[in-house]
Amino acid sequence: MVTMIIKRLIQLIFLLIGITFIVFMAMHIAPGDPASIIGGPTATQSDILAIHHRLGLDKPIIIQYLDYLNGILHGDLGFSFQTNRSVAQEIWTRLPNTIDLAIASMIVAIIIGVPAGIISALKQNSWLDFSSTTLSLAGISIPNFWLGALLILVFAVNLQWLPVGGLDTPFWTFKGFKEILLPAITLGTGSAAMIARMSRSSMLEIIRADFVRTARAKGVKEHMVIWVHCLRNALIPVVTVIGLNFGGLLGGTIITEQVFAINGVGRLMVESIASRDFPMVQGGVLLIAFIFVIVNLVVDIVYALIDPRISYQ
Amino acid sequence: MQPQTTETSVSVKVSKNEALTRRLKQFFKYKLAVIGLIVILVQIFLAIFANSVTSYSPTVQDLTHVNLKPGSPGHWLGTDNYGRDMWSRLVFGARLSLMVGFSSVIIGTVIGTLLGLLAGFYKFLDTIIMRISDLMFAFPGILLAMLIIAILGTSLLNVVIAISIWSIPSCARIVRGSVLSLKKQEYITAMRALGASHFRIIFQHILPNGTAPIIVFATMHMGTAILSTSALSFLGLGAEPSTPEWGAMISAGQQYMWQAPHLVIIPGIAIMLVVFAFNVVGDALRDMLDPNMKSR
Amino acid sequence: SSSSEKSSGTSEGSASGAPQELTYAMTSKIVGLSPIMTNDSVSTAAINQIYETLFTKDPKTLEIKPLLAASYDTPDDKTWVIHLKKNIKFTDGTPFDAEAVKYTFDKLRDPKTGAPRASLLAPVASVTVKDKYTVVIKTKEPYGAMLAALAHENAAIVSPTADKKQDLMKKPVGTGPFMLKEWVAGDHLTLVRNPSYWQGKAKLKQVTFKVVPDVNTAISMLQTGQVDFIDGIPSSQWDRVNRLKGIKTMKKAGTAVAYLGFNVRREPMKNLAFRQAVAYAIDRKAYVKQLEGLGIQSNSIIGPKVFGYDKSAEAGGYSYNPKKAKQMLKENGWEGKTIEMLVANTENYMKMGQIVQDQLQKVGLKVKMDTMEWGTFLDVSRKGNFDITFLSWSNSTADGSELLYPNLHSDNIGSSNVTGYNNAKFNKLVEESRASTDQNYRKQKLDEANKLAIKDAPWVIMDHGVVTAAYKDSIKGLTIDPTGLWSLYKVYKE
Amino acid sequence: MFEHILEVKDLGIQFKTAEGFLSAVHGISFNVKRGETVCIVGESGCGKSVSALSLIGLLPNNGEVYKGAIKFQGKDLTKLTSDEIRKLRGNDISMIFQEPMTALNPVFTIGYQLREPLKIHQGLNKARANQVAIDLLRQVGISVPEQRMKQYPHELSGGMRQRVMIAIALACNPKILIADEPTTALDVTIQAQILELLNDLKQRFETSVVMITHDMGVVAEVADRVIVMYSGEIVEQGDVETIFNHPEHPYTQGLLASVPNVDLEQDILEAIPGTMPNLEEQISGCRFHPRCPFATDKCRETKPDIFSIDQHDVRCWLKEAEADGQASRIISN
Amino acid sequence: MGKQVALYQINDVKKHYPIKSGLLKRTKKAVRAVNGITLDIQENETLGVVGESGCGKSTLGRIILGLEPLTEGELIFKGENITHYRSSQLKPLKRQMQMIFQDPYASLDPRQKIGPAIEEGLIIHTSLNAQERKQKVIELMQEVGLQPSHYSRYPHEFSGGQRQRIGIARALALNPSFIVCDEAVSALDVSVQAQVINLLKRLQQDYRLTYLFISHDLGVVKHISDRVLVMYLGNMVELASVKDLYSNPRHPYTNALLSAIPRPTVAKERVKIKLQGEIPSPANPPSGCPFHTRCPLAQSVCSDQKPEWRNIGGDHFAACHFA
Ligand SMILES: Nc1ncnc2c1ncn2[C@@H]1O[C@H](COP(=O)(O)OP(=O)(O)OP(=O)(O)O)[C@@H](O)[C@H]1O
Ligand SMILES: Nc1ncnc2c1ncn2[C@@H]1O[C@H](COP(=O)(O)OP(=O)(O)OP(=O)(O)O)[C@@H](O)[C@H]1O
Ligand SMILES: [Mg+2]
Ligand SMILES: [Mg+2]
Repeated sequence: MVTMIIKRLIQLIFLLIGITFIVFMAMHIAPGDPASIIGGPTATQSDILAIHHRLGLDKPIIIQYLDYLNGILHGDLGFSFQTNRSVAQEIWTRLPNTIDLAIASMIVAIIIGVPAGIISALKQNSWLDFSSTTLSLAGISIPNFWLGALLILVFAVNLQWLPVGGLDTPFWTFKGFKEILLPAITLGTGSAAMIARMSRSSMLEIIRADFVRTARAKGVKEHMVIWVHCLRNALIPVVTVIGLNFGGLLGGTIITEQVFAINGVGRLMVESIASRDFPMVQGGVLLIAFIFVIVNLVVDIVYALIDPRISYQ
Repeated sequence: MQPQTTETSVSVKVSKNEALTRRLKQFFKYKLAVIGLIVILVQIFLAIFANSVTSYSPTVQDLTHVNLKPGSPGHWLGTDNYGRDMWSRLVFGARLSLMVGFSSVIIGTVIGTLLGLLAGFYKFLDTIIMRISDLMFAFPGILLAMLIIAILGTSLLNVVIAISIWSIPSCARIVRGSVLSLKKQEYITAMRALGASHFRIIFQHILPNGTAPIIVFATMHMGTAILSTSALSFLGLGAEPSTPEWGAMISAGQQYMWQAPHLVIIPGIAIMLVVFAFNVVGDALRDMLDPNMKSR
Repeated sequence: SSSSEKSSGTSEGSASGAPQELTYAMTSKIVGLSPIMTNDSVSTAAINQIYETLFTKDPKTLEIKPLLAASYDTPDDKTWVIHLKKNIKFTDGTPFDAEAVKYTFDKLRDPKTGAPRASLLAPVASVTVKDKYTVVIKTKEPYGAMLAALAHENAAIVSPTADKKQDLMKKPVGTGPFMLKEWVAGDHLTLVRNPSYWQGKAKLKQVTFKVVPDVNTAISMLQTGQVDFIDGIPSSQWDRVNRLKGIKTMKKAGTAVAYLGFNVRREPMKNLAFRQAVAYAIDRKAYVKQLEGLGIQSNSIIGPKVFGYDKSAEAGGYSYNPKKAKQMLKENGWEGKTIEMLVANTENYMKMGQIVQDQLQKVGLKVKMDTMEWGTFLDVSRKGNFDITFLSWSNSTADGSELLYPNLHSDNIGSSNVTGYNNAKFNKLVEESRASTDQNYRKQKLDEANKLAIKDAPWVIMDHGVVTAAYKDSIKGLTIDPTGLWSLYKVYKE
Repeated sequence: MFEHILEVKDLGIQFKTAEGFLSAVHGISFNVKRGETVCIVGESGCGKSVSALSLIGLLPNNGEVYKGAIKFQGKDLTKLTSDEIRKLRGNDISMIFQEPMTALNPVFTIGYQLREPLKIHQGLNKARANQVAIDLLRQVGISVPEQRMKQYPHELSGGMRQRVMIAIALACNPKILIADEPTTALDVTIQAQILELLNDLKQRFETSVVMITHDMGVVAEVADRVIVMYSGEIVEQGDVETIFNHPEHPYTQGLLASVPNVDLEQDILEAIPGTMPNLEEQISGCRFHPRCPFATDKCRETKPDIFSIDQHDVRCWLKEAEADGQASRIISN
Repeated sequence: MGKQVALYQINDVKKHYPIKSGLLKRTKKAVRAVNGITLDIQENETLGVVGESGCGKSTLGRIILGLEPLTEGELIFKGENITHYRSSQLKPLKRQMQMIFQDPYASLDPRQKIGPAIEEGLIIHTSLNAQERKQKVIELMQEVGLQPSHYSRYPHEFSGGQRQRIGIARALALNPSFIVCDEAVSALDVSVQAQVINLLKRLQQDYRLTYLFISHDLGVVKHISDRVLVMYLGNMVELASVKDLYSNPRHPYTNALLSAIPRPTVAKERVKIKLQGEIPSPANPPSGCPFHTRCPLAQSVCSDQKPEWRNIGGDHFAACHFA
């Protein structure tokens, strides 16, 4: 497993270099010029040329890329075209919010999804199954902005239990918990639905397994049979989905961040794409890729913890 | 010898018919699935006969009758913020949205499944395919879509391509996971003992046994795909904004969420119905494909 | 001024001492706080509280009056001698003087700076310090809009000492009523009042600018009290905001103009008849009605709140007449022709696009609508790859020549003049309006140019903008000028 | 207390299938005494495993007991609540399942799975349960049990897994042990060891054993009594000597004749011609008649009663005469 | 048997599986599943293979069929060295060699009906048309005692014994010349077992088939085999003609095995040789003779020196210092 981890980390380096190249080229090839955005509609041709020069965009693209790569190898992600701040710093201030949000919504998704899936598997084709299925499907078909707005209307505006938006405290504090609850539910429902469906399907397979019968034959209490003997086995495919969704959540926080006025990386990325802030986009993608790969690595390690049969050559 | 053969082949045929009716019976046991199937058929019907079931064009505006609530005379589902008939837009929208959903699910699932099968089966392809999929995954979806559309241009077709590409890595990963465990099964060894080609093993034996997660993925993805068009229209990357398409309708209706909530709710419900229908049919399908479940 | 603060502190209703703090929600992040390096409205809103310009517009009359300047003379039409107020200090303690003005303007003009609004001072030939409190600006040719340019926020004066030492984008130093306390990039910006402001301390102790990208959320926050003040309310939300309890709204005519522009370099947009037909085909009244009153219907390019407007211009345009439009199209064989409409994908442009598309189709044209994201749109529109498009111009100087010159003068084809309109007579009128410093003469020339362009129809005016704001009814003293700017200096909470 | 620790009366089991209800066991009755070993033999698919599962209340979801009673120490198991029967399982009644490979939970250690019944039924703490568990492993012939406790099922060979299953079943010294082909995956030397262990238990704790097996050698070795099943019915039961030395039912006779004998030279094994009928097949008369060399018209038309000869019940018309002469006829339903 | 040409030669074949242990799953040792087997299988003979569970019988079978890459050794089929053949090269050979798998349920695709499952080999290797194939399949099913109506049922709808017969039919479909029968009849009750064994014997006579017959059931092995190989812990311990072996076992392990066979007759007290101790782990085999830890006759030489594999007369081979 150590070799597996080392191997994956080495692959990660190549992956990241590949990503810098693709993002760099794509951003430069895609239409839209950072200078004309910075200049705005009023900018004259000479204004734009001056901005180009200031940003170093007048150099040949290969030189620009090599400069960028060189910077990265020295741990320097460059400076934002827009704000002139260091890219690393800009991302760093927003990253905790996004990670908090992703983790909190993953927790929500798991808390809702796993039990819902299991219950609907246990009561297959009963009304409980029907309603859990229907609810999870509703969960995946409700657009995030709509759900978010609805939650705001009910819990923040009418009941005034929770704040409308903003996130500036870590989510494990009470204030932070209150702040993150609605966004986490908004973002988590989609994954909860996916997790519920996966749990249901894998649970359906597991409860027919022979070892479940063995557990019953030992006189194990029914709830222990389900929550101990079945769950751990059923969790294996669910963990994959959780890993996939977590990656998706990192990139998918945008709308939630927008609706709940959370200053996160997702929003930063969209803003940066819109303003063609190349260094910011490159840095952000690099970071998201990095986290994503690490999350997947963790998922693979968790696999091995859940399922002793899994080994990595 | 001769008469015996014909006899047996007849009996086999009969049992085939029996199997068919038995299958239909099982299918109808899944009441939800029946409802789902009806929903899909109705939507397809509406999509095909959109012209005959509507009395307004889905694109012609009437600025004197905007944001009419559902139940208004002449417009039973109301009108949107340009006075276009919601019912017409919904029905014509079914064409595009179902098309977008279907095609991106099919493209994404077929390619994803293929890559997943290869990655799971051939060790030497595994690292390559999985790292490439990591790479695609690591890109935020919207950026990926923006890049694709920036390179290919704005059109509904490109939206389909973007959404499909977006879904390939997840599908590949899910399929690969099940292939990894399936390929160790004894019956796969048995197939090798028979001298079956890799192609045969992969497509005749591994694939059919790995369908359950693929079905779950594909049916769930149907909804995600249609909703993604909404996210893309939000960025101006979808069809023309006047085109009736559910995702675009939702994103356009967002601004009127408070004033005229039906602009979001109606297409939202339509998407939900589709997702629901495909999922319950998928569930039934999954159960039907599982020989162990047949007797249940 | 300190007495007024006391009185507001003890005034009825706030005996508990309503904290003199205010939170403003904005839809996008502040990019930076250097007036030289930024050019977006959100950053400008904050910069406006921190820095000051030599001249300023009266929020009501839009008349230009001195602010940091004490007075000015124009010994000849290429020379501006500006006398500065004395005893004003930047918040870093350095004095405001002629050196600072020279430094600021030179930095803004320097191509090495790459300032987005360098063109503001493009006509300037040199800036010299005459004495500690007098600067002399020489222009290349007569520049009538000089005062308007100097009243522009991007020409605000920065502290040279601070600029040499630090990045003003992050750590601003100006002479304004507020100064930076804390800034969490992308999330919020907190300003506190400048204790030694030369006009006396502001009443608000602290002001927070919070990023709330979603308007729905911002309104909900206004409702729950997390936010005190929002502006630029979209028409789709206007109704909702007005129905909220404890919230006041404000609406007034602004200087912005939204238009449909023809690419006059292409067939058939080259033809006046075609442009007229399109103008006839568009029911702008219906469009403005869609805006819930947040727009003013007009045929004039120069809007009512902009210098150079004359009521008589309204008569010159082409008002809604679909029959005539149809007929003209038929006569010229343009019926059934497909035209490419380029639309940026923001709410208001999409609305214009969809309505115009439908209306043009009703008179017999086919319209292919290309929507694109703003960054791409800017590139594509500048390259002239369209038949018709929509744009708007928020005229922050409120001066007609600052509208006509960048947008319709042939000098700017390839950059801000996206339609490619090139009319020698029009060019001359605009140049004359810019060259003179005689305001009456300028007004007359602008009116002539305006009427000429209206007739020639490179643009079809969709509407003239309205500025809006919504705030808690405990907020007093807030005014917004037609360019959309506001100052929090006199604002207080009850 | 009771002479018979287990009494099965007219037990019928059916499955709900797509085609409707399918009866797999049509009414079987037998008793098990304290300390007795009963072996069930019969053609594959005749309902042995299903009957065994019903004894412990673990039929597959679609299966149910539709008639009859299973009395354990006088209590009818079919009438107990699920919690009451749970308390018996693994404690008083335990079972070794037919497929040892899949019967252990792959994600828990052997130790965990062994300690579980001890904790549940005897309330032992972890350390104590551990000791008992190690002891059990040693008893079923697993070396270095301390180390095995920490291993996962996939790390053990098939034979070892089967022995772990046996150890789990024996953990709480059950009153009755149901063993469904417990030694099929084992070689004869280990098999002998296990059989000896069962024998030992029987001696020490008076454990009753119901064992299902195909191996007539094993039957001969361990059984006190033998039950022969055919197509969902008991066709013959009696003590082991009688069954082996004087089989009365033609099916039992055929079965014994098919056993390859190590001690004899045979060229061709004698097999019963034909195959067992499907469950859904309606057969009039005796279910064995299509394959029976002695079938009469009566056999084809009427279901045979059970006749008792010596120590020995047989369901066959051919024995009617003998039985009439000798002993009672048990009227079957 | 004498001087026949060997159909299949196996030269010093070894198969080691690496095992990973500990939290970090590092490769520490290897399971020596098969540890040096040299064997000639003659045409038309039945070679029985017996031994304890886990001694490498199935692994040997898989190696012979090329289903498992070997660690060491040589495989020669009909004079052709096939050790390093790629799967495409092996394909024509697979038609001649078949295997009946130990676990019939696991070796059937749960989603394939049994008719098509049996047919599969015919599709791969023959050019018969659908009609002919189906006819052949139905003949085969009848031969092994399945009914034609079973054609379109799924494997789970059969009992253990029926599944095993499906596996047998599948292996026979291609008329192979060599079949590895891995516990081919163990799940069958004795009467069906008898039917199947009779079938296998008849086919052998009719088509000159060769069997490698792996089983735990020494009675069956005795009945069907010509020669018997006894394995212990991946090693060969004894090989002789069936008569010789059963009447005159020379290796102590063989002796213990034979004495432990349960006899299907009641009330005959026999002396069983009880083996002491546990089977050693194949990952950690004992030094010297692998059996010495449990051998009742073990001496010090046994733990020091690995006994040689030698002919102790009349084609009777054994690996014991004292045989
Ligand atoms: N879940 C089920 N649904 C339907 N039929 C079933 C089910 N389980 C078993 N059966 C049927 O019940 C009959 C008895 O099965 P059982 O498993 O008891 O056989 P068995 O005597 O144990 O056979 P073997 O010796 O092969 O294990 C078989 O014909 C089988 O097909
Ligand atoms: N894929 C594998 N990975 C690791 N070890 C294995 C693998 N397959 C088999 N083994 C080990 O190799 C040894 C021999 O296994 P094999 O299946 O050949 O035994 P066998 O003689 O057929 O036993 P049985 O009679 O129980 O079927 C065993 O110790 C087994 O645990
Ligand atoms: Mg059974
Ligand atoms: Mg084996």
